[in-house]
Amino acid sequence: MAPLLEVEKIAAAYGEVRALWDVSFSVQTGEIVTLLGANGAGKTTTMRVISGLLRPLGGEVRLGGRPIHRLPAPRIVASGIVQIPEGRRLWPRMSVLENLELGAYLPESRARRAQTLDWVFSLFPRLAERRAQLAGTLSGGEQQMLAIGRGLMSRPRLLMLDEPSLGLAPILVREVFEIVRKINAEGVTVLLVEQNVRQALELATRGYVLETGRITRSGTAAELLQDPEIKRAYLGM
Amino acid sequence: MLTAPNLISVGIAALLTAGLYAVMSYGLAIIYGVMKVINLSHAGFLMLGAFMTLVYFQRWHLDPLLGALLNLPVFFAAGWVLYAVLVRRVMTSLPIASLLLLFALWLVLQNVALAIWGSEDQSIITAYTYKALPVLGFRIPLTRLLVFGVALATLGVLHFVLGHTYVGKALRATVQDPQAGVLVGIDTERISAVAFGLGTAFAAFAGSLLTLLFSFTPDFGGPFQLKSFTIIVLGGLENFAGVTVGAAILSFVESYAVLFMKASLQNVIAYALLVVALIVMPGGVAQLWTRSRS
Amino acid sequence: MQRWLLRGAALAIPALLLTLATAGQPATMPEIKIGTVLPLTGAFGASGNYFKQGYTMAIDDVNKAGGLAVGGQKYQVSLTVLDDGSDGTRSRSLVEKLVTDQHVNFLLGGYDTSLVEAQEVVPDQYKIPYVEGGGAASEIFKRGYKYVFGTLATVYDMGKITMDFIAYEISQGKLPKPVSLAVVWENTDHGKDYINAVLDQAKAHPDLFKVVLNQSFQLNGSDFSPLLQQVKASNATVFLSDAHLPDFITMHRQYLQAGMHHELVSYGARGPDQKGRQALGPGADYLIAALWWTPALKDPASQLFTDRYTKEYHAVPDWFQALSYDTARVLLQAIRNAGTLQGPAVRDALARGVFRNALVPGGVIRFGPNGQIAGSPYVMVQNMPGNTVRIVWPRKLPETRDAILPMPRMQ
Amino acid sequence: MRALSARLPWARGAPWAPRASALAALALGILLALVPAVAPRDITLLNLGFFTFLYVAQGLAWNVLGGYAGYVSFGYAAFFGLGAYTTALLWLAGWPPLATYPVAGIVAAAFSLIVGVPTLRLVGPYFSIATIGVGEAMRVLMLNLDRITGGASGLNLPTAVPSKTWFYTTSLLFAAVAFAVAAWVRGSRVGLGLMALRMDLEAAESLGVRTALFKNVAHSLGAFLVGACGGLYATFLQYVHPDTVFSFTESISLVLIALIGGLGTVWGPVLGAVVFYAVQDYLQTSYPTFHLLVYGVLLILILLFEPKGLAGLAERAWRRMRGAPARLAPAGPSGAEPAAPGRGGAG
Amino acid sequence: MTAALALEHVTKRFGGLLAVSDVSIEVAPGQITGLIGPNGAGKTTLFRVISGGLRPSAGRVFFEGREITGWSPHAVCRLGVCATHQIVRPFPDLTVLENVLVAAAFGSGGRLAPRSPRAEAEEVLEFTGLASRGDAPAAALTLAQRKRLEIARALATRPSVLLLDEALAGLTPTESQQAVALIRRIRDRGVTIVMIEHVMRAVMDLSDRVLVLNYGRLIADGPPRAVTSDPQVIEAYLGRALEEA
Repeated sequence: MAPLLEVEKIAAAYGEVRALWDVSFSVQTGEIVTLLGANGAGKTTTMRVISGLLRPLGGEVRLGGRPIHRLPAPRIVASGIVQIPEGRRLWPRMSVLENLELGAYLPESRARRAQTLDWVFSLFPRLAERRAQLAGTLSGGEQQMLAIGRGLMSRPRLLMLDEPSLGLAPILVREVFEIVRKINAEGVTVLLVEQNVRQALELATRGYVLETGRITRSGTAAELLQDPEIKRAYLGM
Repeated sequence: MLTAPNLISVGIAALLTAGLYAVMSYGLAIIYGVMKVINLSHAGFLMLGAFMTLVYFQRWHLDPLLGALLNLPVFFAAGWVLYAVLVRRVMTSLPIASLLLLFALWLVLQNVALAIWGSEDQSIITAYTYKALPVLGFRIPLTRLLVFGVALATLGVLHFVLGHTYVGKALRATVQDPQAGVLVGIDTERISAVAFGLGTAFAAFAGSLLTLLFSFTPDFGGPFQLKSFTIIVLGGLENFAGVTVGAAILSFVESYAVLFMKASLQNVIAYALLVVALIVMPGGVAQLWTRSRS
Repeated sequence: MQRWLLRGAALAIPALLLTLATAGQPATMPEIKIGTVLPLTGAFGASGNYFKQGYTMAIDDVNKAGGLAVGGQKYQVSLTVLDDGSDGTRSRSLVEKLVTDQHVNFLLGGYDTSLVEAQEVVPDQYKIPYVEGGGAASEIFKRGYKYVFGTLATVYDMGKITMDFIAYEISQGKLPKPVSLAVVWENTDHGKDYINAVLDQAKAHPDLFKVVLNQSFQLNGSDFSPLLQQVKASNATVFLSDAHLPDFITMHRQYLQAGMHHELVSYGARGPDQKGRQALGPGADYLIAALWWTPALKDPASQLFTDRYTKEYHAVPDWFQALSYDTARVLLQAIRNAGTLQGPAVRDALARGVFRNALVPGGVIRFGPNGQIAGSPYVMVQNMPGNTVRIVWPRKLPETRDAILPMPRMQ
Repeated sequence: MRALSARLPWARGAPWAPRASALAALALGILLALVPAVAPRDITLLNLGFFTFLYVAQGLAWNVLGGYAGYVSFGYAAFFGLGAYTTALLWLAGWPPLATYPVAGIVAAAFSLIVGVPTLRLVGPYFSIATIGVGEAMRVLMLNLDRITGGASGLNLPTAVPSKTWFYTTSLLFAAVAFAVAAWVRGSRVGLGLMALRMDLEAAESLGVRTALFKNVAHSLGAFLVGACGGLYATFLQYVHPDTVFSFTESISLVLIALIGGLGTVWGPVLGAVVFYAVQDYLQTSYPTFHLLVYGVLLILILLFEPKGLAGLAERAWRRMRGAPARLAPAGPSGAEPAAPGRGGAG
Repeated sequence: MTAALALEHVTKRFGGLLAVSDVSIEVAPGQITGLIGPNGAGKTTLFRVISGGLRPSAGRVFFEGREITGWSPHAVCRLGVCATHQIVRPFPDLTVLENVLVAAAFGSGGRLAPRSPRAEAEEVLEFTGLASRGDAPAAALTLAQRKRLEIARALATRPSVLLLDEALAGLTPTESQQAVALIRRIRDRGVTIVMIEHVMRAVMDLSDRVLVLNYGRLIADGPPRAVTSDPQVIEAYLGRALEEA
């Protein structure tokens, strides 16, 4: 079976500044795959290429075998990929419910909105309680949940999470990861970018290490967890 | 002269004016919110809206209120087209470029109108132009009341559209964070077109309502545009609900201030409020009670 | 270094274009060039266009009659009209341009006091006679210019005549004695002249007049309701307002909408204007106005002009067209009288001349030593239902009738 | 202020370029100064020169803050008006006009500080909106200060005025001074600071640029020059009226001049003013009713097709002629390429 | 000896968020201090509090014994504390030389007495290896060159204290090594350096002392080896395993 997502030799740049050289990896249906790497290694850039926010200079991105790297961002969402951006980027002056509803903006997902909403509320009961509250007034953890919930509203096949643990207290990080696991169990494939290496690898099935715009290592989570190079890269030991 | 009934009737007049002010500023606020550009052609569309109302009125004896409604789709389309062929092209360059482009557009609109209708004062008289309703012992001009009512109704509709339709929500979302919009599949380019269309439509709509109260020429619109700036700045620029508050503040301050100063200084109030509001409360009046957000 | 050359070329090209564009076409028959700068656009655009009509009619008259005979030679008369967009700076520099670039022999004035004031420095510098019918503030004629002549009686006189009329009506028992007046005026020279006249008269006759409100407002205001609230609160019997056309329309509409009523309402020279009547409909009925001219004047010259104008433009003329027509005719007559195209000679002809057969009430135009029209040829009229007017003052004119006072309330 | 005036050897690549620019300006200036000698009676030409130079001077003055620092003001009419009225009042009090111009400049500059200190803290478009408010408020205020400004009557000034040649020459001198100031600022430390803060205010600040000070210096420098121009204008017109000298049209003219010519360049406002005034003059005479329409369309075309103005166009043409590829437009949000004539050839 | 830089109980709050919480540090002159911590730990906020971009909610900041709390950035810079930015922000339309010239002309606060700003700028370009690109517009530089330019600009202000915010992020290993060498040479000139860095190897190689920030708090302070073996640090970095939590 073809992998759900195949990234093949993509290269990208911001203006004249090259950010990705030659990145290839794949994600199988049902997996949680994590992209590891230091700041500036190109993790977010890779995500932006996949979600169509940044046009690659070369290479291909395929979803279920279909090339998507030339599609505009909204079409990529429609095809089943959603990115939960770093820093959540909610609409602070809109209610929780409105944020969620807009997650199902595309006509395809609009039709199933009520059902999806029930599902999201079952995953995040706290959001259900606060549905009328403005997103800007939620706590950090709640905001992260809302961001994930908003992403789920489009019923994605692939959920891309960019640093979901950023700025959250450890207990909340745990909670968020717990939910990611649950979402995955319900059939959503997950691509996770994390700084929190150990937790990411606890959660993921496989991982890739990105260094200065190139994939330098890959393996199962267990392999990477044992890899001394990972420790070296992160702690300089 | 500061008798109680006098103060009250000034208050009523101010309230009625506030409705008009709000309607005439909404278009500016929507365009600013989504595109972050001050629409200097706003006055042009106010004026053109008024002239189109005149055309409907003369050709088909269409009441200005109906003319206002007809203007909505007509100018929505016009705004959309203008966005697509003109405005879109400068949105990516300097902010000043879009500002000046819209200024140039105003110049063009003004002079096209001049070529078509000449510079004479035009006005529309309807059966109810001079009618008035007694309310609690105060005489309220029917046109003002109508304009106020229509303004309220439109604001209601607008709030409904912004709050309860997908396009409206997408529009608000784009105002707050366009990038996040892209991530859920909102086509920001299209939303910008919608915003420019809506902004234009509302300007023209307000222009139609103005014909019930004022005579107009191709030069008409300038002072209203400056007042609209003041209103949306007072309202907080990105806060649609703030527009109504801004309109009320300007209208009340203007109306009552004239009791204490030369009437010929009336416009200074709007200009001074504009500058002071920008400097002292860049977040608009709303920031006074939503300080908490950092 | 070449690119500095290039830049030089860039500088030169527009200048070159300009030269090419302004190279005049040679005339086949001797020509008298008359130039005028009018506000065809901008705040005074409408009135500016009326002035253009009046000037054009007068000049067409002589051209159709085979040209203007000056010193035994027939001349074709041409009129160059430039638009200043109601802007003073542009107005002034364009007038100078007419003289220095278009080489006009004579100048006709612009419209509105402020623009005339900007223009009037030019004529003396070049000794080009300048006749205007668009600025009536006395300030224009206080600067001692020798080549500037005005056919409009002062606004001060307008205020004074209005007060005379009110005094007469008091004497007839149609208005209470003393009568209380609410006066608002636009913050321009025009308005200042008006309020000064009203205040002077009120001071001279404290037994007749009591000014209970005196407020100025800004030209081209958009909303007069706060001002009108004050007028209402002043409980005056008579409401006087000196306003330009757009402000008059806006203000009186708001006045009527507010359900206000006074025994006598006058907007200075506004009221019988066709645009005003169209804009206000029955709302303009019974307004009193002081005018330099009205189509209701029954003298033959006025009647003839009204007919001709109506035929040509399919509209009833207002004082704008009549006064500009008169203004141009006075200038043409002075040229004829002088028998030469020399500026100083024509100036003297203007200063000395008595121009009969004019449209202004009384039919005679003569200039005082300061260049402004002598005497105060005004009529007071009252709008009547059915878009007609009635002359109500001065009493000596044969067509004068009694005014309907107090004004009936609008239905 | 000594530190500020420390001149920097600042051009690169082609060290002759600024010198060539200065030489060209000098040659042009001398050439233009000879015009009255050649055609002393051509009043049209002298007037055209007077107004064009007046606009050149003001465009250059506006460009110091608007172009170099990127703070687009729609309120310079306030400075122009204050300058005009200062000269008017002093002239009426018996001063010779020439002596009043520095005072006119100082009054305008002082006012620019009062307005600038609070408003220059606003960013980009907000500053622009605020200046519209300030400009219009000044106009209406002045209309109501009858005692000082003559209110809506304006002020009639002495009728004895200098000759057309005098006006032409003085105006040319003003333009020359403005050019020298603009070119000096651009090549000096001040200009460097202004351009840095335009491109990135925070970065400039963190590298030690006193941004608030520099913005105000640029603002008052521009105000001083525009105020002096207002004074000269009042002398020429012999009549000042608030609606005329404080008009929004005056404010917008300066923006248009800089924009047409090329924001932030030294030669841009020169070209811009020539085209602005000459084209306007031509259109006004040829199409009295349509000149503004034509003007609006022209403006839209410039904005759509040559956002860098005539200076950009000239530069492009020059490159094309030399066969060099046009430099990639910088992508950053600051956009406007400040390429001065002095550095274009080397790029 | 006075500390080059001293923070006393510095706290910075954004609305409800505590970005920096009661941090007290003294930095000795001439040292390289590494400031590490997970994303969002408050490192950059701390830098901005020092360099004047942000006024602390509480606490005081000293430079060579002089209080500089709440000074504006330009004043702090001219006094001798200069910060580079995590996201490089060269002036895009200026050339590389001009970029550095801005810093030399404005930021030096008179510390380059005998030299002209231009000479200083050229010297700095030479020192940072950018001399050959002096005439290139800054917009045309590669990321590595931009990072270098960012450092060059800061250096041209002749700082006593240099705050480097992720100067190595995004560089290839070779570029990274070059940058490390450059930073070392800067230290050798006597400049006190505080650097935020994620590239651990570089931090370990360069730093005389490492500070670790987590959730706005200082959780470790000491020589590199000691810090990296601190279990609290390992937990902050690699995260506690889920089941242990």
